[in-house]
Amino acid sequence: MTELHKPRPTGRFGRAWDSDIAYSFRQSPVAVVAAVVSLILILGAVFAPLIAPYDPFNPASLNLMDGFTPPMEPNAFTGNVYWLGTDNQGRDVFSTILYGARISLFVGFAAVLFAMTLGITLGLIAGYRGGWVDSLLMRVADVQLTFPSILLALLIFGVARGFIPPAYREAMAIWVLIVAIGLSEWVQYARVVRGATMVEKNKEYVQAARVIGAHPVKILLRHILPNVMGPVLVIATIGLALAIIAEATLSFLGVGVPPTQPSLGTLIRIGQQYLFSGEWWILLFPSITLLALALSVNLLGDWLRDALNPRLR
Amino acid sequence: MLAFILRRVLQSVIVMLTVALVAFSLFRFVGDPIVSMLGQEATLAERAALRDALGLNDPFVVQFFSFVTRAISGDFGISYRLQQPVMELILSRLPATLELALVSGIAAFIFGVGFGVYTALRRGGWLSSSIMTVSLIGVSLPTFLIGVLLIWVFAVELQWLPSFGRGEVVDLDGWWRTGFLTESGRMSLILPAITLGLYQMTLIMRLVRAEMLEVLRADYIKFARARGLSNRAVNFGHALKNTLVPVITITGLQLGSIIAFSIITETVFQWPGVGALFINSVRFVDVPVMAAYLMLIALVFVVINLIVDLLYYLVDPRLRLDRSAAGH
Amino acid sequence: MSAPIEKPSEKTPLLSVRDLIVEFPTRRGTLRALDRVSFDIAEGEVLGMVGESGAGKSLTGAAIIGLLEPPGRIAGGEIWLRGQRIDNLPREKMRRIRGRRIGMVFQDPLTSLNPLYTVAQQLIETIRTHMDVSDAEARKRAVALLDRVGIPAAARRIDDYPHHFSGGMRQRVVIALALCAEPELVLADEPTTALDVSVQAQIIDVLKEICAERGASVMLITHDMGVIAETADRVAVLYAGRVAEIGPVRDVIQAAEHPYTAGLMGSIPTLTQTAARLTQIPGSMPRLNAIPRGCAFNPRCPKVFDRCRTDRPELIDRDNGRHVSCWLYDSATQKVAHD
Amino acid sequence: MSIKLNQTGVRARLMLGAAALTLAVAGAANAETLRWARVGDALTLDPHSQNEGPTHTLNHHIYETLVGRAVDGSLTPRLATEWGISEEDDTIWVFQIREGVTFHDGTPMTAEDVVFSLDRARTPPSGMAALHAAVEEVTAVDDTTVHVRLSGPAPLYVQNLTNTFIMSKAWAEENSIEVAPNFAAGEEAHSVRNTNGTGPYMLVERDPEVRTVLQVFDGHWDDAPEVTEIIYTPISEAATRVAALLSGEVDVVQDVPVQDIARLEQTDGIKVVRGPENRNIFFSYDMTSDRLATSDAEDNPFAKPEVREAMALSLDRNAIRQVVMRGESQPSAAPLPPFVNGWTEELDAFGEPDYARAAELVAEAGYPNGFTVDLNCPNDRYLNDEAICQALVGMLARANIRVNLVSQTRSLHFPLIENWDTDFYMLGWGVPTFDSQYVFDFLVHTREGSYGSFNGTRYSNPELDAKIQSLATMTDLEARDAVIAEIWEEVMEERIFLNVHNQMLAYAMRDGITLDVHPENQPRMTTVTFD
Repeated sequence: MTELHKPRPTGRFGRAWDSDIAYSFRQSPVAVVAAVVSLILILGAVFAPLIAPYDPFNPASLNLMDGFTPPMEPNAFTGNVYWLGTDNQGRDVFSTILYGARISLFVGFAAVLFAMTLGITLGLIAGYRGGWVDSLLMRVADVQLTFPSILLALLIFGVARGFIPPAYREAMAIWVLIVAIGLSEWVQYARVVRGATMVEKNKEYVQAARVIGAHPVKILLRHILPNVMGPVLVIATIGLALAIIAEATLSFLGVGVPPTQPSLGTLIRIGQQYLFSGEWWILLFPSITLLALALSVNLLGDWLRDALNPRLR
Repeated sequence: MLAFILRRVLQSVIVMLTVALVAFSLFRFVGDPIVSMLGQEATLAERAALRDALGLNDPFVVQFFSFVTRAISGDFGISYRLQQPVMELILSRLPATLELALVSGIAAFIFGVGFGVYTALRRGGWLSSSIMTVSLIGVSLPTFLIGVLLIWVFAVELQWLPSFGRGEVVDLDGWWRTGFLTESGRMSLILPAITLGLYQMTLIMRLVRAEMLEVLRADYIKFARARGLSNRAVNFGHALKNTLVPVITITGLQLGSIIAFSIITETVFQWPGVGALFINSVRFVDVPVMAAYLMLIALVFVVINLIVDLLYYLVDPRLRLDRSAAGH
Repeated sequence: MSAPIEKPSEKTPLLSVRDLIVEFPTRRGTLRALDRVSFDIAEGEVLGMVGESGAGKSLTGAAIIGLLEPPGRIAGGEIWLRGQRIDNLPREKMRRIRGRRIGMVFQDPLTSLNPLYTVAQQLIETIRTHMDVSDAEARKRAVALLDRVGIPAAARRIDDYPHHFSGGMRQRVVIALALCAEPELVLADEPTTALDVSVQAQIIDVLKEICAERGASVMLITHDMGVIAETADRVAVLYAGRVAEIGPVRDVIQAAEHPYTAGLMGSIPTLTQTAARLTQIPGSMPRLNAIPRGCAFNPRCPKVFDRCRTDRPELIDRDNGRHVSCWLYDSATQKVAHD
Repeated sequence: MSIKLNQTGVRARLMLGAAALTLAVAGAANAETLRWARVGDALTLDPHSQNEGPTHTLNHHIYETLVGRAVDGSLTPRLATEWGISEEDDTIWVFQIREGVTFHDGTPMTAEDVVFSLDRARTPPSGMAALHAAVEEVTAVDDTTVHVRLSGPAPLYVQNLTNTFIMSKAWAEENSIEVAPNFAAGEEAHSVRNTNGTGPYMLVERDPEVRTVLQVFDGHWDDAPEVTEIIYTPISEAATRVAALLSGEVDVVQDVPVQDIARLEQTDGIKVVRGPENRNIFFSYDMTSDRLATSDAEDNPFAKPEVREAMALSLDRNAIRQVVMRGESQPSAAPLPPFVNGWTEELDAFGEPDYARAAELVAEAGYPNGFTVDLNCPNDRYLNDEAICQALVGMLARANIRVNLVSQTRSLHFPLIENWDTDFYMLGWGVPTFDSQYVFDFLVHTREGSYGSFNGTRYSNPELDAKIQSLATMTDLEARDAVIAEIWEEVMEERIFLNVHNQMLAYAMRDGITLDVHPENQPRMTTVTFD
């Protein structure tokens, strides 16, 4: 035909760069900005110990008299200057945000991973086995979907408090949080995976694999799972943002990570107390960070959803 | 049909019992009500006596059995904290929560469907992109912060709207106090309703958009266009109606979460509903109220599920066949 | 020497497509899915349109009825409906033509009907969109039409939902819907492909009869030569977005002129195997982004020669009412061959 | 109506609405409505069911006690005009009952009602029973004289009466509430939402945790208060509470967050009054067990005097006051407010922090690398409780004591102390009797019987216990004060408490209102005056 065809790039990176998904990404300024923001925040969180000027999680390094220092102004007592000011404990807000984002992201990623593992496993089982196993799992999923997630998280927290000895409660708090948030999110994955599994399992290649006696687990992992990773990835992205916000909400209700190692949500809960008293920076900067993080992850999820849906291209 | 209803009722009973069991076993871990109930001067013997009187020393099974048997007759005991019958307490707070949930739910649904349809039909337009992005703010900030910010802007700085409570309420027949009939009641609803509804609106909007995009590519939509039906008829008569089937299910199921999220909204706005009652009860370890609240949520779940099923049944003729076939 | 060109009919054709070009802009450049497609459909005529998947049959239909899916667009050419140019009409005017003057039948009756509306609702809505009749009148017409397309107890069943009907019955409903506003032209895009073999012939018969009754022309899109042979007056063969050959159906089947058509005819007796591959010719149809220079068919053509690889053949009007785009029939080529 | 309509929009309308209501109900020419908000509601309106601050605060407006407590902590006559220990028998307290007092239902109050009320208050399950544990018998000698006979001499018994309300015997009998409501009864007592007191206000509307409306009682014996109507609203969220005042939706706010005091003071039309509260905030620890459950130390570090001294040296009370409390606290070393009997300036004296010396002491105690321990802290009970704990964590870290902070809601926190499930905890303590004995009884005495229920330290000193017990019956107040001083000396020597500060109270209100801070955080709206 009369068209000019650009030469196909070579090399792994070149091919990745040239793929449809990468192209759609480059074409979407929103996605690019969102990705850059997320990346900066994630890198900042991961490398917080290297970037942060202070270690806000080390109580010995804190001087209470540094508390409530406004941004870029010297503290009235100590004369110390902090970029984004300090909070009520004299913690450098900038450093605390980095470390807090680390906690929030950890909780978010771990909760998503947990929900994903659980959801995919149950979805595969339900879809592949069918019958009463399927009915049971989906009924549980229905109940779970209606039972409000915060309430569920509160209850799980209550249970955990009963089972975990007091000495370990603080250390376990973050894991309890992860399980609580994860448990309230698994249903979506399970539904998507179950649906896809039911479609795929009747396809010829799966039937063929069955006939030659391939182990069901192998069939599920090798053949069916790759087919559902697209939608799962989309749910996971949005789920990450959701989990980060859920963690913040729970901290408002008084369940969550210890205040000596605050997450972004805990920082906002603390900063919220200073909305009227004039220490705006304690609330503003963590809120902006959380908003930027959740918003950009959500936008990425949006873009991914559209980009992975072949019918919308 | 009868078999279907019976099956649903049976399932509902099982769900309620499960919730009761789970909830009840949890209460042993939420704290010790005795400390809150007795003052600091109470002696250890007094504490033990009260614990005994409340049956807190009975075996778990005994406590649970007595709870369930009494709950069946609507008797959830008396609040440890407010010393009122729990049932009466919850019923007196329920109107506030239901009015709030209703208003925010309806607003969320109307705006969610409206924006969802718009953004689906104008995919790629700058306005729909903006709506999509801005709406995300609703799910990218914790609810409590949104509430506090709204109070700050609209109650403190602008002084347009009240910051707390329900305003003047009007008592209807003594069993339902409504805030709809007074101006202060309606004004008081605005901020909490926005706070509570924002998240749901975003959810519904995205759901509608996704479903609508899906439906717009369906063959019957193409066929409708090929028959020369007007855009209006195609988009709203055909596409929207089909979109709404799954949307109704999911938003219906979300109603439960509206009521749960009202815990936060009600706390922030001092809204006198069951959510605030619950969270105060948790702090005080007011076990009877907590138990009744969870049972209420379970009941709401069961009822909503039933309603959603019936709605589905009304909207989607295909189910009528399946269901009636299943019933024979 | 060729005989002087003789038009099959002196009348203006009902539909006239001239040099239609449909393009899809993509990130790697623009794909040309239809390339200068031209054909006519006469009043009351059934034109079969055949070709492999991706040859551009359905796109042609979509372009005519003005429902190309974005980003696809008409990049050139003209479409005339009874002397009125319709490819550049404003959206609203085009909408009034759809259903009223051009009806369309889709492939899959299971998905063509909105499951949430009764058959009556969908029929009446369509009739009343185009005709100024009362609800009752529209309903009367709808019942009559359903009866005509072979729905038993139409008056009662009209209030049923689509899912109450079998596949074959649903396709009858679809036909009724396509015809309910009495269009002059019906585009039937693979109307039987999704149906059970046992009912395919009935549906084709119904479609053909009812169109004949009303004097509507039909453009029957299919990859099934068997159906064409039984139904169509003339046939157009598409290959890679271009018309390879057009002619009266008997002539084309019995003596295909284009080498591609000749190969295609091998797939006629395939009532049982509708998705048959064109096995007679080695290779497969090129992708849209890799259409070779010259004749699109040249890499597979058993009779290929130099010119086929460099120049694209235009439709050559053969004197027998047939058109073929192949250098074999170019006067220059033939002259050379004679010399 | 004299409510200032200095705001526009909703606020004006809201206030008009409230004012109109007032007019309709009171019909008085000079009706003054006061809209009053605080963090939580009274748990019940029953006068004896709960011994709890907010409950008493509201009930003080509806019911009255025999003696009142003035803002300076002194006792004032209320339903009793005079009181004293009987000259014949030092185990008997004599009360002269005020004449001409009527209940809200119009019936006159008699000595019989007083006897009935005191009996009701001392009978379990009344929440006030502990305060009247020593009472053997209450009798009406004549229409205006009541005798309370105790098990022994009780020179300070009258101090226990400031929150014991007098109710109508006839009304109680009529409504079957002769005893204070029992939680286990399974039904609501009439007195939970209905009242019949002698107080300055009558109950008009009661919607627990939502709204309570009180109307001035015309038949009250005392001078009529300026406030004729009280609308009482609990607002649990601090930010919302402050917002409600800033937006003009309430007139008086209790429980003002310390960080908002400065801002409120600077706001036009709003003022803040403050004063000391009868409540101390301190840390305490298990100094007796062989090992700590949450520590990595092989023994019990808190058992070692060096460690306790090191902790005292690490606590920077002034920094906590300055930063955490925004200047709104009185740093102090002993767990008793200055207006409590037994307080001396020396007791409350403390030095500057010395982290180097503190770390040395920890090393000397046998922990060259320090040790770890959990600190249990409530996060919804005291002013900035969690933030104070956090600050302590930082300070102790400098002395090489690595503290893991466990902060949780009060219903989970306090059982830990009650059940000895904590090694190291925060506690706040008020002294409603205004006497040191109260502190000793609950916090210092070995835990046994009615003693030591909040002694989470496991500290047990029989010698000290004997002294503490002797206080209850000593009538020679001078000798008694000497014993108190001895006990304090020992307690401070042993460093049983790591005291932080006395809490300060702040009430914020719109300009034009005068209301003094009450040391027990029980403001009386009868004392409100308008400019």
